[in-house]
Amino acid sequence: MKHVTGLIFLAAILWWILSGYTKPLLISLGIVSVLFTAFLAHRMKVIDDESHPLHLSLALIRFWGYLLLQIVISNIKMVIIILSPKMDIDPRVLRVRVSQHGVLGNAILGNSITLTPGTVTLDIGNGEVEVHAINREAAEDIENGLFDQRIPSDNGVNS
Amino acid sequence: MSGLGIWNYVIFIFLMMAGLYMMISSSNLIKKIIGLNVFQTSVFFMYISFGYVEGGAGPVLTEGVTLYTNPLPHVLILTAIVVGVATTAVGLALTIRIKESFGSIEEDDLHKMDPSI
Amino acid sequence: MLTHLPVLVVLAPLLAAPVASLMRGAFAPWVVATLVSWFSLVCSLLLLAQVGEQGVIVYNMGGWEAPWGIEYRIDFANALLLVLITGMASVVMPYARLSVRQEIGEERSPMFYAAMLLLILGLCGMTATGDAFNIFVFLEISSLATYTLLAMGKDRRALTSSFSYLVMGTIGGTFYLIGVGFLYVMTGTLNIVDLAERLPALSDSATVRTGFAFIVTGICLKLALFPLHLWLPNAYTFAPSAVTALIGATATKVAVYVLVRMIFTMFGVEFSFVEIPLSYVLVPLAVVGLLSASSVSIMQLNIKRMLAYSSVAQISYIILGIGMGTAMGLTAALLHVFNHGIMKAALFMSLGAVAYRMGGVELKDMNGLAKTMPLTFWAFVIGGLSLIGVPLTVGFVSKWHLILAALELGWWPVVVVILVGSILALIYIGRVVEAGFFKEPADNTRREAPAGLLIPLWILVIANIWLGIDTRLTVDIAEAAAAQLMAGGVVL
Amino acid sequence: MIAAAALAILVAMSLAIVRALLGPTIYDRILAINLFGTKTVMLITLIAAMAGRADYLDIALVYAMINFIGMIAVLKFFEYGSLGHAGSDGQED
Amino acid sequence: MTILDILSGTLLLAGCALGVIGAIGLIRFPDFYTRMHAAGVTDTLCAGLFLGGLAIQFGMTLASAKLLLIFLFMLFTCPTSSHALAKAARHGGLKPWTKAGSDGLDAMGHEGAKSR
Amino acid sequence: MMLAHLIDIFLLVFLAVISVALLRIKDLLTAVMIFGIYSLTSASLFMVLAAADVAFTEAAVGAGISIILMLATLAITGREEKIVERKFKLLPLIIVSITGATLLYGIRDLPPFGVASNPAQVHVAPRYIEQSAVETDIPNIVTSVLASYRGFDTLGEVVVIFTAGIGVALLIGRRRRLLTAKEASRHE
Amino acid sequence: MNDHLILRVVGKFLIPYVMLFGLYVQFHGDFGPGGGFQAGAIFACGFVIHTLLFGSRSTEQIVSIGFLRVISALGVLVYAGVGVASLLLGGEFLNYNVLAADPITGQHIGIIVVEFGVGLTVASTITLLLMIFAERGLPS
Repeated sequence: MKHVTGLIFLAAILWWILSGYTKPLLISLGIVSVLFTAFLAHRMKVIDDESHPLHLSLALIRFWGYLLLQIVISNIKMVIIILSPKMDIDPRVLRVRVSQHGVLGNAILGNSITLTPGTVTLDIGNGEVEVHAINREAAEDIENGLFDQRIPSDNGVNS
Repeated sequence: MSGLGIWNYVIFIFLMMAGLYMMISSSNLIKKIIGLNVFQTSVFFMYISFGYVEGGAGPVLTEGVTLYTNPLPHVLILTAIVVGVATTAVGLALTIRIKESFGSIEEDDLHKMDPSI
Repeated sequence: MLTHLPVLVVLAPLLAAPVASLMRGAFAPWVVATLVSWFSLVCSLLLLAQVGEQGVIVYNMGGWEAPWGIEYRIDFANALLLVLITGMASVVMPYARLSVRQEIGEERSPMFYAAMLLLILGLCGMTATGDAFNIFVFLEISSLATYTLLAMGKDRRALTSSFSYLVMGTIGGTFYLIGVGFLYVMTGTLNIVDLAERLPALSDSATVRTGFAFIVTGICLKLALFPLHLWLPNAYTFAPSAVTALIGATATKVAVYVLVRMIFTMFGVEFSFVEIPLSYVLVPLAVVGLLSASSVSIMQLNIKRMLAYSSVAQISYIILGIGMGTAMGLTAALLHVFNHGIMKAALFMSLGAVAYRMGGVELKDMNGLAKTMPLTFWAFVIGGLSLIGVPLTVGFVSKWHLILAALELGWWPVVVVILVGSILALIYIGRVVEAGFFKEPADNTRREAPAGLLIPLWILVIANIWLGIDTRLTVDIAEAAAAQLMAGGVVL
Repeated sequence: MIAAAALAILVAMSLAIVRALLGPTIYDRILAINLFGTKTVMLITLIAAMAGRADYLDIALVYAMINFIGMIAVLKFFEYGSLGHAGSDGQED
Repeated sequence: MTILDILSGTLLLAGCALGVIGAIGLIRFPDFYTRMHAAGVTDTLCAGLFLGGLAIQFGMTLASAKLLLIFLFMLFTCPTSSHALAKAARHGGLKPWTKAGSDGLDAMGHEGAKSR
Repeated sequence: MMLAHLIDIFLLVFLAVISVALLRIKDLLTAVMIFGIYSLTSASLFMVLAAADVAFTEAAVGAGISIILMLATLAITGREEKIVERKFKLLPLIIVSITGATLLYGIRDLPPFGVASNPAQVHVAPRYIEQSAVETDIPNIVTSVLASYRGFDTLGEVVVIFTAGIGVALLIGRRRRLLTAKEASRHE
Repeated sequence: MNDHLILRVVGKFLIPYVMLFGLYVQFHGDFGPGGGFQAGAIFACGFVIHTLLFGSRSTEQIVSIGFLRVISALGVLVYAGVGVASLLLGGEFLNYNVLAADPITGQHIGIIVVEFGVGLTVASTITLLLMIFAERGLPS
């Protein structure tokens, strides 16, 4: 029920952002729509800890800030690589053991690795992540557990 | 713009012809359907260009705007797009059936199997 | 309620199709489909009477008057066509029950009948509407239903033929759309009558001429005029019997009607036949098509295919009449539209009855049919005679008018061609009749088709003879319709 | 400013098309198409800004969505050869 | 030219520059995986900067909220689809390009699973 | 306004290049993907031409749904177009050339592009623009024309979609529902 | 190996919002671009994602093919029903003016209901199409 409430809350915000009308008809249609969506989503069983990690909200927001910084830094690195006349690339594939973060944590980890240029997640699961790195430096970042420690852990909730 | 306008139409015609050519010369049925879509889409461009008014706003009434583009072609093309998708769906369903019963979706192959096709 | 007749014709199948598609079993949807086609037939007959009393009927959809909204505009020509469509539907639907049960199966029946209703809906809509774009919408409804129905045949070649029709049909529809677009950009309207008022002033414009060319070509693809007919024979041959009967009798005819509407009402006789010498295109194509399709027809072993080619030939007669560009020619064309519909439906239905018993319609299946299935066979013979144009059948009436129209113009060679066409028809029908009378059947037991197939079939056969003898009804209406059409849309 | 931005987006789109046509592998093409899609989203937002119409942004949102769905569909196609396959992780884990 | 205009222009241009550079990378890089780094990934920041710049132009209205929404959506979907594609390529057996005569990679380009 | 022209030119060139590419590509999956670009580009073009509703529809219905259906079809039929020794087909080329020439002839007399006094802009459409606020009180003129003035067209359109659903269900719909016990229990 | 983990999480998160977006487009077609067709397609995209993530069998547990067919027929009937209602109230077919005492209110009611019918048919038919296509491709 917690998740459904969370969904309804987020959905109401979404509706408000999208619509922005205050006519009574549209407001009531909005309420109906949000409830209907929540009903369908409940029926589809797509709202759970995986998709609506309410218990991690705060940790997630903190993590996003950190992630944003990393994205900017590595984008700059990427730009330098692309624009340098002699492309300094030495791509490699590596498998790295990561701590257990649960399904959601793994998903966030995977996407974070992908989001920072220089590394792309090829596969993730079973406590291992397979990463394609564009050069040694990027590879070392991952090997040193760039995100690993900061992922909001989801342990005990899933898998 | 008038010179540019003509070039617009010329390119639409080029697209139309590319689509039509794909439709009638491709041997592969899916390519034919893609050609069909290209052909129809270019006709849609033509219609929308017909209703275009330089500097006109999109046809949603707004305060202080007097010049709008012509809404009628938009309405017609909305209909036509849906028709195009419906045709595509039926065509693809036929393609699947043809693949299942003949084992090929190449018109040349089908023709070899049965000259009357 | 009588003022709403124009929309009721279309509305009945429109409401019935979704309902029928949801039913279970084969019987309930069949009942719905049959009743609805009868209801539509009644509506169209009433409409025809109404047109006779009060002239052209105009119905504004949504209450918006003509150039802004969509109007339905019924005159003699559409009323006649509506009667043809709904009449054929009313006869084919009862007939369909047995053949569909055999060829389609119970499980898919509800959707099959829904598709039939959608086909009828599309054809009626195309006929009744007075809006050039609305024609396109309904054209596509009927086309989509046709593609599906044609593919329901048991032979796997039904699929490929349906696909090639889909490609050709879409090209035709899109060409029509291009043409309408060109007219729209020059006039700003989509209403046929409104267009008719505005086009004469623009007759010099290259754009309008191109629009004309695209509209005519697009429709000719749909009606299978000679070099554009390649999709038709296979499509008819492999489709289920009931579908062939309905489509063979109505679909191409409605396309002919649209062509007539475009040429005569929208562009006007002046533009179509004087400014653009349409006769020089249509008449040679019709002549070549007539002779070649009839000749090809003679060589066919599959009777359904033979009739399909004969359809191409018969369409050529109609185009010949239209190509003359005179009231007489147009009368003959409209008559033949109606009459050919009746006789082709009878022929395809009798073939369907043969297929029901014999499992095939090859020439060898016809051997000794006079003994084994006499009623079916005689129905075929009468339909065949009508196709040839023997007096006392409907085929004679329309051919006679066609010849008169040709004579009026002094086109002697065309008369000869028409006669040659009849002789060719005699040959290909004769082959079947010969097989039926003189060849020994593989199995001599008598196994007449069931009454469910025979009764609708014989209703049509009787109509063939009745309307062949009592020509007043059809000829009068066709003449009135031709007069209205020749006057163009402006005068209405 | 806006013009420069539009030009930059269009150039990026052109380069994406070049890559989509050159290939060499199907993955390269899809990658290029994905890039093209995101650039289209940006182009649409730009057009919306030019027209000063907030409601046009809905269209950009639809684009982004279609792009994403297309990608999942392609992945599904590659991995299972069928779009309706439940995959090795269905509802249950 | 207010300070907001300058800010928005800077963001826009930075975003666009990033987009173009990403596209150049798409052309220049030698194989699929490296291209993926260039393109699939610069995309997010590029879109972020760009949308941010536009949002400033729209001002504090619902339109800006919508732009934020688009950005969030892309933030979720872009890396996901990049990853999906990379994974598909990986499973499809596409071999990563390596620096010529590179250091002992196996057939699949593995460096061998290292534990950290 | 020059900016719109710039975007317009670019998009048109994209479309032309893509259509040529589509003709030449052998791999069907690539063709479908490239067609996806074509659809999305065309939707952008609609945006440039101020037809937001059409762009919306083309993006959602045209691009999205067609592509997914095509992919689903490819999953069944296989993705390679068979490489046959291409016999040069003259007839299609002739047909296409004639059609193209006719169209080129036809655009000679077209009214100038984008001018507000063109016949199409002064006859029927002004009523929609001027009166729809009074007659229907709906700000989006496209919606009011679509649903009210030309509501019958739209009814036809809905029927078209319905027909497509019926057609596809008839052609490739499953005959009998076969859910194994495992799958039925799976969703518990 | 736990396949497509990232995809699954993101997809599951997005589905409800995609559907809500579809509903938003449905009801705001009067004010900006959008309307029944677009809304139907977008709403159907929610099911499309579900099918892609969890397979068509699993989507069928949520909306069965039979149910979708009912809805798609219902949409047509809703649209035509508005027309019939206006017939019965003494107007022409689809003349919404007669639906309420005041023509403008009548137009509003008519347009909203009609668009709703469009949305029903389009959403259900597109989902139906996808499910039929996807199911056909399943290995038997």
